[in-house]
Amino acid sequence: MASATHGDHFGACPVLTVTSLEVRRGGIGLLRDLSFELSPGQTALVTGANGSGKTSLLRVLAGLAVPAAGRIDWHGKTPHRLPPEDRGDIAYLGHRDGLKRELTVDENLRFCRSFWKGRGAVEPLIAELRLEACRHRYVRRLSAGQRRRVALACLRLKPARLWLLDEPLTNLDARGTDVVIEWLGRHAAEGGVAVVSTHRPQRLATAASIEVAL
Amino acid sequence: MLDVVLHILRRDLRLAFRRWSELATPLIFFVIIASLFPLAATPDEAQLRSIGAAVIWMSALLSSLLALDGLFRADSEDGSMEQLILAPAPLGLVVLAKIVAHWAVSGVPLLVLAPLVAMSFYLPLAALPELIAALALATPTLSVLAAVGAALTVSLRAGGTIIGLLILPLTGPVLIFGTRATELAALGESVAGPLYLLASLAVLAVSLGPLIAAAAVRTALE
Amino acid sequence: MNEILGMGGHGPYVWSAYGVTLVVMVYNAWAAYRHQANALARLQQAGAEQETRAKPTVRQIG
Amino acid sequence: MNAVPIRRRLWRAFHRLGSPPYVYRLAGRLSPWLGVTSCVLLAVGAFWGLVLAPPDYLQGDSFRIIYIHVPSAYLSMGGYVLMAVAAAIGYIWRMKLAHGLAVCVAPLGAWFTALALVTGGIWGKPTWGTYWEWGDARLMFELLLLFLYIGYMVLRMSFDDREKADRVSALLAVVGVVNVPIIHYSVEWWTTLHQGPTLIREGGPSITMDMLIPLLIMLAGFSLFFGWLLCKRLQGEILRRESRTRWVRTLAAEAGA
Repeated sequence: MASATHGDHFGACPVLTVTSLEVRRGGIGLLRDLSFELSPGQTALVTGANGSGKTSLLRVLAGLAVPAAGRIDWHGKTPHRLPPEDRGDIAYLGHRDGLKRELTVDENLRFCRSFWKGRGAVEPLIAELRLEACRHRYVRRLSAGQRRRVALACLRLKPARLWLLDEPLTNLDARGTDVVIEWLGRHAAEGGVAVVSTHRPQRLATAASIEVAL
Repeated sequence: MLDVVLHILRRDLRLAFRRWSELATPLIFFVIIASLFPLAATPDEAQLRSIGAAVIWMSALLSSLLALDGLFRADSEDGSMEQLILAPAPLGLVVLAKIVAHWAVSGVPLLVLAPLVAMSFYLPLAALPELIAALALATPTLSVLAAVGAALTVSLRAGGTIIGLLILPLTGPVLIFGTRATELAALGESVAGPLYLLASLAVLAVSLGPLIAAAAVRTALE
Repeated sequence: MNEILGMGGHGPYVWSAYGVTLVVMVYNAWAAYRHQANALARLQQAGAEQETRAKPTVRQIG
Repeated sequence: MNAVPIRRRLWRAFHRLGSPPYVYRLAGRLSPWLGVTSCVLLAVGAFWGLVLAPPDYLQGDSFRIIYIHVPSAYLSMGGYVLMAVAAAIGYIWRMKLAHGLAVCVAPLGAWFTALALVTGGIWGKPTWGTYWEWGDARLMFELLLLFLYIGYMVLRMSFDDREKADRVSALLAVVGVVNVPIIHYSVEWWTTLHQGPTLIREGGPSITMDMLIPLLIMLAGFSLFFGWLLCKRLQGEILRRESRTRWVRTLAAEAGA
């Protein structure tokens, strides 16, 4: 599905530009002088050893944290100063799934969809991720892989054009990984932008346009 | 804007009732503290009546502090707090909704329990409506203060232990006006003064508190 | 002289109050100086380690 | 059109206050002056208050404790407000130096609050017969203020990342400073209810002029002393926070040589 000219047919004007970004965490400089830009339809793959700042970079891009120096520009705005109505545009999936353990899969998905004013129906997602069996089970009873898939379903429910995925493939089996790759392709095809950090770059290389090695 | 509050409210209330044991602990804590006082003091009626107001209000204060200790910690541990911070809704409103949900399950039951405990402290029946009114005005302030404490310590391992140290000095005014209202009620005098003061504290807390708590959560989880 | 010391019978209270104040002030002055001296001392032996973090590289794959 | 330079000069002055080396040198230059004048003022004030000023007709000489109790009470409250303002500036404009100032004010403020409590307690003995008079609104307020200081310092110490410690404790300082007037008046309101011994109201029986002058001198002496210690602590804090910068390493080298 990946094609070399993936990003071009959306017009090359970049929507996400990162210029000379510096990220510090806990007083330690993690990341220095990082610049890249992504146009609609492009996906960046963030690779690097543990502690190289992959997670911190994604949290800064999401607006959860503030960079020590440099600028991030998403459609002319800075993520950590986005007004609430624009925040639906960025979807962040961290190491933790962001699901309430005492709610069932269904309840979690419905809450995510209504709270994020999302689009798309819940039913096809549940079918696609083969979650029908555990749909009414409490999230705390699911396996890590199933929880990851529910978190990915939440991601799809959000109307976000920018996906920030922190190692989405953890705990996923082969089938789950294929779904992630397929979704990334579809997201890019729809003109979405994604920044994905991973320890297995070769699995996701097909879906990526640029690689950011920290 | 209101749907944001409703979604969070519905979700948090559903969560609270799913773990009802966590819900009941602060209320039982309230009754236990109140009933330990006679053991510590004397069973004598006159003395208990004189310290009754203080006992009720101290127990209410400590139980509401305990009830909101884990308000943000549960969400920050499973990652849903990050999603709430990034959600397309003002974080202050989200935090207010969470405080209202937790107040409903910890503050409101106090309005039922406190009169029962007050009666056991020989408070005259006529004074109970005023006690309920005073508690109804004071518990929001206590919930907001406890929420600010919970937000400040959300990312700390031993966060729960220092909430008391941070927040109890700030509950002084509520304690003063609350006990005064109950004493005046016991004497049958008009309770308007302290009630107005409690109401003004509640308005200040409910308007500023969620903003500070939201900033604290965002900063602590940065 | 001794009626000044006596302080009209309140001597012990007045002098203990002033004594405590003096002690607290002197301690704080010493603590402030030590606070700065410590910072300087710690700087000298801990030649602050330089962070040499490689510059990230961005390359095309797509 | 000289309005523009003044505004620009003010802005540049404020801006320069943000640069650590400038503030470090400024504190260095100020502290000897503050130190000397505060000691002189304290000596003169103490001598005047203890010896020259007339005893109070009601309480006799125990009244002289006012010359150290009132200044430390003022510093305890002023210190908290200064700490909260510095922390708020640090939080809003992300100025590390403002957080540094807040860190230095906290222990000093706490010490002077404790001092106000102790001197207030000692003063209470000859006048009310007990070291701790619950009915005294001022002592009660100072006690709660001490808890606020301790709460701020404990919260700050429980974070290992300094930047997060700065920002979260800044919010607590803001919450605290909003509550300080509320606590002050509710405690005042509380004491009028319970009719504690009202022999000493704020400032006591009408202070005659020759009692007021030593009090003002002591107030000035205490404040300058506070400023002096603040400069010293701020210098230490700047060195600790800027330990990686070049100007600090050259400074350390010079000091070491």
